[in-house]
Amino acid sequence: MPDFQPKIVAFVCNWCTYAGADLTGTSRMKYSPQVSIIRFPCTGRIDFMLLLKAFASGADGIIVSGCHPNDCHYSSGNFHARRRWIIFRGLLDFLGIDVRRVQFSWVSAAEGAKWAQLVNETSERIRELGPFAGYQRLRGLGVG
Amino acid sequence: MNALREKARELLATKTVQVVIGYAPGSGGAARALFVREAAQAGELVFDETCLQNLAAYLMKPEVRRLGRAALVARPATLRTILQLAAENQLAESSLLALVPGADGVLSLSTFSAIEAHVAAQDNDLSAAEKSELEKFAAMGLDERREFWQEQFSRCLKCYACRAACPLCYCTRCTVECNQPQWIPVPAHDLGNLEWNVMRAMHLAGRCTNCGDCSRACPVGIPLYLLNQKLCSDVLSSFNQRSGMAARADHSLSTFKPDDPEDFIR
Amino acid sequence: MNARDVFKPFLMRIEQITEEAPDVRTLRLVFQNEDEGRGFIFRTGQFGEYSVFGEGECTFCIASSPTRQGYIECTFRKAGRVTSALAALETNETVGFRGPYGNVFPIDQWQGRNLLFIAGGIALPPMRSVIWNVLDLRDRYRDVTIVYGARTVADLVYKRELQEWAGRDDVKLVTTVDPGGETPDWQGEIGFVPAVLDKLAPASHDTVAVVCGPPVMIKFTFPVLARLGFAPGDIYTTLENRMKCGVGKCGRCNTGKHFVCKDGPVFTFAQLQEMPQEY
Amino acid sequence: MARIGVFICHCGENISATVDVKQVAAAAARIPGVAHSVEYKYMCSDPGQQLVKDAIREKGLTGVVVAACSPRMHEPTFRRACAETGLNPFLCEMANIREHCSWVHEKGDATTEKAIDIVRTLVAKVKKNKALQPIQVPVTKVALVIGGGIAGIQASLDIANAGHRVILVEREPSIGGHMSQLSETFPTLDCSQCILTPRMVEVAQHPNITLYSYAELESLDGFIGNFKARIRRKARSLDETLCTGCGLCTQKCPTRKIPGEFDAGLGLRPAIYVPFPQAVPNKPVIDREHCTYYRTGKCRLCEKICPTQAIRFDQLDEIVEVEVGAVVVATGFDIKHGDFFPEYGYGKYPDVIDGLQFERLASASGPTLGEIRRPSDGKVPETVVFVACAGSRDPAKGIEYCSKICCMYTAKHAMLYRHKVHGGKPYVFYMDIRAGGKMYEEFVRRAMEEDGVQYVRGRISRVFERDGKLVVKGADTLLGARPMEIEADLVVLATAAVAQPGAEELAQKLHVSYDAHRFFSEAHPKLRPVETNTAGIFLAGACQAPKDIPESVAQASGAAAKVAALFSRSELVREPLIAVVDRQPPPVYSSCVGCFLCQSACPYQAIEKEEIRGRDGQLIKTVARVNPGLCQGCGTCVAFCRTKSIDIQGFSHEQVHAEVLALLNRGERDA
Amino acid sequence: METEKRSIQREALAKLIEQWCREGKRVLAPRKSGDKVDFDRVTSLSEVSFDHVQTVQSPKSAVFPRVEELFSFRSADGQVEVRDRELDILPETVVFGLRPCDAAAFAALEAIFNWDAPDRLFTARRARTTLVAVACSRADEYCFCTSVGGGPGAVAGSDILLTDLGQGEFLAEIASAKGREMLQAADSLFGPALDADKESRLAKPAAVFAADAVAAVLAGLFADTAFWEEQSRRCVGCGACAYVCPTCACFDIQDEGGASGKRLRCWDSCGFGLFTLHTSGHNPRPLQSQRWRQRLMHKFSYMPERQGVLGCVGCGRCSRGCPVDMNILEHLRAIAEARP
Repeated sequence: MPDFQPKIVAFVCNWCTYAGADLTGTSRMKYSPQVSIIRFPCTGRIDFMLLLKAFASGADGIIVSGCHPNDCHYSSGNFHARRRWIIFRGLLDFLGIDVRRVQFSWVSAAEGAKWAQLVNETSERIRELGPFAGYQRLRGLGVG
Repeated sequence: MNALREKARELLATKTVQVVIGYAPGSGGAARALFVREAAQAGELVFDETCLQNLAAYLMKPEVRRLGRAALVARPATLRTILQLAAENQLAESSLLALVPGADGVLSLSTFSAIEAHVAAQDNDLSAAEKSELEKFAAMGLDERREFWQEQFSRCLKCYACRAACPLCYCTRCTVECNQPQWIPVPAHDLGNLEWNVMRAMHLAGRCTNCGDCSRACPVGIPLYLLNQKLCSDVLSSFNQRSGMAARADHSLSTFKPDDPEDFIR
Repeated sequence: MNARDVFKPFLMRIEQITEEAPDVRTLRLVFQNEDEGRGFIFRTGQFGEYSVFGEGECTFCIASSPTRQGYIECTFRKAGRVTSALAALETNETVGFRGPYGNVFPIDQWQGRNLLFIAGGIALPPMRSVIWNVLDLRDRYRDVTIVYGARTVADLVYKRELQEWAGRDDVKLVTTVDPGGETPDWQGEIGFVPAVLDKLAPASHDTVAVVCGPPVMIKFTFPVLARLGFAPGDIYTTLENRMKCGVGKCGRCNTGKHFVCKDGPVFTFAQLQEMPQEY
Repeated sequence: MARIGVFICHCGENISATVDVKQVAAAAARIPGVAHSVEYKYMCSDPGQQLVKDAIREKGLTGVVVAACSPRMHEPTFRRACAETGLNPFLCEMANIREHCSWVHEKGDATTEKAIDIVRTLVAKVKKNKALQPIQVPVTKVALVIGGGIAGIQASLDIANAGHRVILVEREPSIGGHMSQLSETFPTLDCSQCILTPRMVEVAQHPNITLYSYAELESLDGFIGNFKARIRRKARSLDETLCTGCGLCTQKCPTRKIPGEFDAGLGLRPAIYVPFPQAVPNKPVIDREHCTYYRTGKCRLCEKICPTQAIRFDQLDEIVEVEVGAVVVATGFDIKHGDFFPEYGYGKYPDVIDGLQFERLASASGPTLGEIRRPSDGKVPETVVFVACAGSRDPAKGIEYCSKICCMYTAKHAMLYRHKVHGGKPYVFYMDIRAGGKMYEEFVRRAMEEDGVQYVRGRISRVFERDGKLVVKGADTLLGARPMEIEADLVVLATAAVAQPGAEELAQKLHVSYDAHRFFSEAHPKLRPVETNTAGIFLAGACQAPKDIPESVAQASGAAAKVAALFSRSELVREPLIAVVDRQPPPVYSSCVGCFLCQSACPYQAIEKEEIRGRDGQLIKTVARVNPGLCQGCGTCVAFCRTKSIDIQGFSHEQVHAEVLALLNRGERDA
Repeated sequence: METEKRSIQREALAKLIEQWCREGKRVLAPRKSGDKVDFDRVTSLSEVSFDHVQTVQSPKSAVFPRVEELFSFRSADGQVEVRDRELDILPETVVFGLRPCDAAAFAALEAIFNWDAPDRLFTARRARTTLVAVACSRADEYCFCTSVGGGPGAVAGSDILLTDLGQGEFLAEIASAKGREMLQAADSLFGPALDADKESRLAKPAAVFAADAVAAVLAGLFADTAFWEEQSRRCVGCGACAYVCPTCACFDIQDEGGASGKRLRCWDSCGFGLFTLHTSGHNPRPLQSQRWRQRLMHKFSYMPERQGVLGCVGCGRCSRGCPVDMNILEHLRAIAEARP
């Protein structure tokens, strides 16, 4: 599907990945414009419900990114997030929801290049997977 | 069974407890919960393989709490539920004792530490059959799993019987009842049903003691136990933790280890 | 003929927004379709379902008097999803309205009698409709007394109208705030409504009392009125049970066999004494 | 009634070169709730800010979105501009269309579309923003310093000299800590007590310092600026106000053969004692465990002899409550003792000793008055084997880390031995020499080259006794792992530096976190090394990790500087971006069910239990409450709350939910 | 209308279903899936289960779906356009194989939805729905239709009632104009009336209580808190009973899809704790015992008095579906026996 431009939402923490993405900008590295960022104080703040909401609202892919282990501005928010995602991923997979559509990563404030690469690779993968039609169909109501 | 009745009589006669929550024969050959408040009524108590309900759910009901101290006839999962509820600050040690019917009489566990010791000695693993069912699921293709659950969830009525039967769903305001923002659609349509069931499973991860009451409660027969067993199994394999093993906080999802697995994180 | 769906709201334009108190505001609504407006008749005491499209419906009484034609008003406190959305709307935006529903204050029967209105907090709106209704027909009634209390001075709603009533010599207005809720320049009473009422001791002879307020206020006001000699049949109130449909179907508002949405919301104390305590 | 203003910045050409800003402005104007939408060359310039301010005033804006650079750059700028007009600064958000858009994408429709998406997202957010007030926390300008070793002393003096009151709590009868036990210090070999005791006296005499020796922290509640500490002053069995420190009692005490803690068990002390002659305070304490009177009910000799009648046998522990604004934890370290090294015969052979014991042997004030004599028979050892890394860097022993100070003090010990025993043969078994530090490498080299200390690279496997000698078996790994056997008279183990035995308990009292080895955790390993995760509690010295004296002192001064900075204002002003727990009027009170999963998730121990009681005092429910002094606003608790009862200001459920929907619902009207 | 008696063979029945499908009708019938039987869309007789006692869910969703769009709306620049549901596209539906009790339940739904202001969507769906019931040859311990005025072979409510006479033969009783229309459209598939003993083919559930006796007792039982607490102690407050009930019709109204979305009606239950919760936090029915009382009172006291129809048809689904065995029959018997 060459014309397909996926919608990807990135949930990122303010201190590492948001700053890392800022660095991508200041370094003028280019990446795919299909990804937009929503800023959170910490990955620990990111409720799994928001990921569901993103898919339900038509996201084809999701990036969740924060500070590397031990680098969390709040010391352990990312560790809590990591546990949450371990369980959440397992559950989605069990339900037959393709977890390749959710990319988790640690991108530090210094990793501007990693951010660009992550976005490009994720966009490419989502583009290959195509629109998340299976999930988006759920939005239509089963009104008999 | 006689030992159980005898014990119930004694506990009520000595006013050690004000109510014994146990099982009585119910409709359709199944057992049902019985609240024995008079020693004379203790003869109605039974305990056999039909007695499946996790009676700990009643410990969270204000109407039952008002009756006073309770003796609860407990199955293995019930004991773990009691500990999990205690770890979540929901139960006072003085509010209950657990009665565990066994081959040689009835064990009366009146402290959390006694329950902990008992639970530590019992088999808390998923059964071989449960494990192999999970393995069967893991072996299925992604689409096959999706179709399976889509069909299951399409039947969900959002009657919340799973939630009502679950002793750990004691929240007085469930996420599904939060509407600012509206996290989960109220109507029982496909999206609402999926989000409801994912949310419930996530909220039980690391807390569910695999009593199976959600599945038994579901009027349309959705195998909710599969979700919970999957998460129990993941919590164990990823964090080496089990819910309901101790009456103090040891929550697998609000704690962490620096070296938790992260092979999926780039 | 394809009858109008009972669930289909009239489209209303917000003509005016009045800030009444913190988080409390009044919307003046006019029918977008003039024909619908012309055919619309309501009487005091009735309520409606107001909706913000995309957020849902909520139930309020019609706070304006039927004597003031061409618009209806509602007053609400921003609390839940719908009221928050309602509070976010601007003039000229659209809200939905279904109604009028429910029974009415029998003001025709009250002709020639004294009227005592007792209200607390955000429960003044249903009372405001009936107060303006009788004031607009002032010569049909004898003494009109209004006792109104709120938690704090800021929480008093309809401040401009309170001033107007206070300035009229054919209305006796007593306002009060809860202890601690007064401001340094507060001229009114300080105390809870039942206590103030007790002190005021209005004559019960040939007087109709209308009481609107939170359940706890109502609970303590009835005994005071009884002591003052009011007959249960002469005490009116409105019940505010939760509703969804407003037309006797959704199953929410029942108190016993009574549909608050159909048989109410206006009940006399005499009726309430016969009804189960489910409100 | 949202009236949002959107201000789109060209940033010169930084944004407008790739984003069609006019189109963005036009699209923003169409978003429901947007009352004003303009673009401008440099929004952050004075005229740009004026544009924002004027629009707020003229259009009565209720919220502002500045679409420009990263909020990390100019959010404070624009929030300040809003505040100047009277608009609450937290009703201003920035849409990052530069770093996250114009700079990273090529010019084109997709880039402009994305800029519009970002603006729409932030407009949706700002509509749900609430006016927030900064949190003001009063600060009690008194510091509590726990631990009276060199780190605690330094921190106390620095804070006191900055003009603030200090309460110094020391567990032992005297301050001084491990440093007071040392003989000389590396790399200068100056006398430890000579440099320490003046500082100790300064503490005792400083008008701003209240010293509670022989005291321990009982509990600590509260939060930054507002802690309440309860301190247990253990019964000295003595009225300190009467005692003159004349020392008569300690001389006359009949119970004299108690191994002294100060001499690391090598010397003896009486039951009523002052740990060492230069102790501060110089007041004795009765060791009730050994005192004849306490054991038998008879004696009371000290009482009889005391010229000021200061002895108080019936004295009880006393609890002192103090209010402090900051806490410096300087509880130091311990070393591994006892049966931790059975293979080295430690504890079995009296002549296998640890480094601290050697310090006492080498100290002029020690049990041997500074002569190196071995404990068993008082003989001057002819051969001494020093074993570095005894326990440290040994995963098998459960101590993976390097104790950091041993290389240096072992070199010092070997040198001191050579200086005192001229014909003595010192051997040092080591794994690596870690001598990073000013003059450190030179110091070790001096030991090897000038003092003839024999360094052998290798681990020793065993120490056993043979014919009155300690046979040290090891291998020299530099010489092809050649097995070695040395017959020694004294073996000195540089045992691992470990956390104090009570560290865990103390950490729990303080609500600070600690690592796997029970050393206290700093807030950030690089950038916040003296802070803990609990605001207002700072770390100094070896309680955080093994450290030498200069490092401990430096960290102590660092902690003191942090405290002084905190005390520089009488009120602490913090951004209100913190979590709050739902509260409602009765009968609901709060939607919180009190499961307290949030409590175990909070990195800052900011979540407290609040008991809600009815008018009759009956407990209605126990619910969570966020302590605004402790919360740092990470929001981890928010994501855990099943009832959505905790929310975080600035990143609330409604805000982020609205952002997600707005971002994805391109072209649709958001509700 | 006089009931007309005809017969139909199993093969003809199969053809009849096929014919309905060809006519574009939606045919809902009991279908077995796992160990449960429930209504589902079918296209052939072979999919239909006959040997079950009762389905898990009732057929009420044919006229009262668990989620239904009331209307849709579009918003732009503060202006809203409301679009009615198009009634013409609602499907013509045949509910086949429902039990006589289920057929009787439609009268109760009718009473709830149309006792006062007519409900447009319900009415439209009901008009497009034909009920072809199958009489019960078996009953179980949960069935009590005979206590509430029904019976395993009762015709009332059905458009056509079939009774299995064995050997692939069914008695067909045509009981309404709709039924007659259906017959006329496929007259050749029906045979003449048979001289068969219908009664002998029917289950014989015993009448356990008299509904009017229950109503009489309930009238004085409201305030007996202890009685209701005792009855409801086991109840966990879910909505299973209401959702499987053929007459329960409490609903909620919800908007979805943002400002250009839909207003939906969806099932709700008086058993839920938050059902009656006021915004202020006040709850008229805070206790499960009060909610249980409401459920029974509504069906057996308020509905007969206000709408002139009993709110229960004795299908027993709530008892079968209850996770904690709140057997309604037992409780009704206890009520009937509570007072003279």
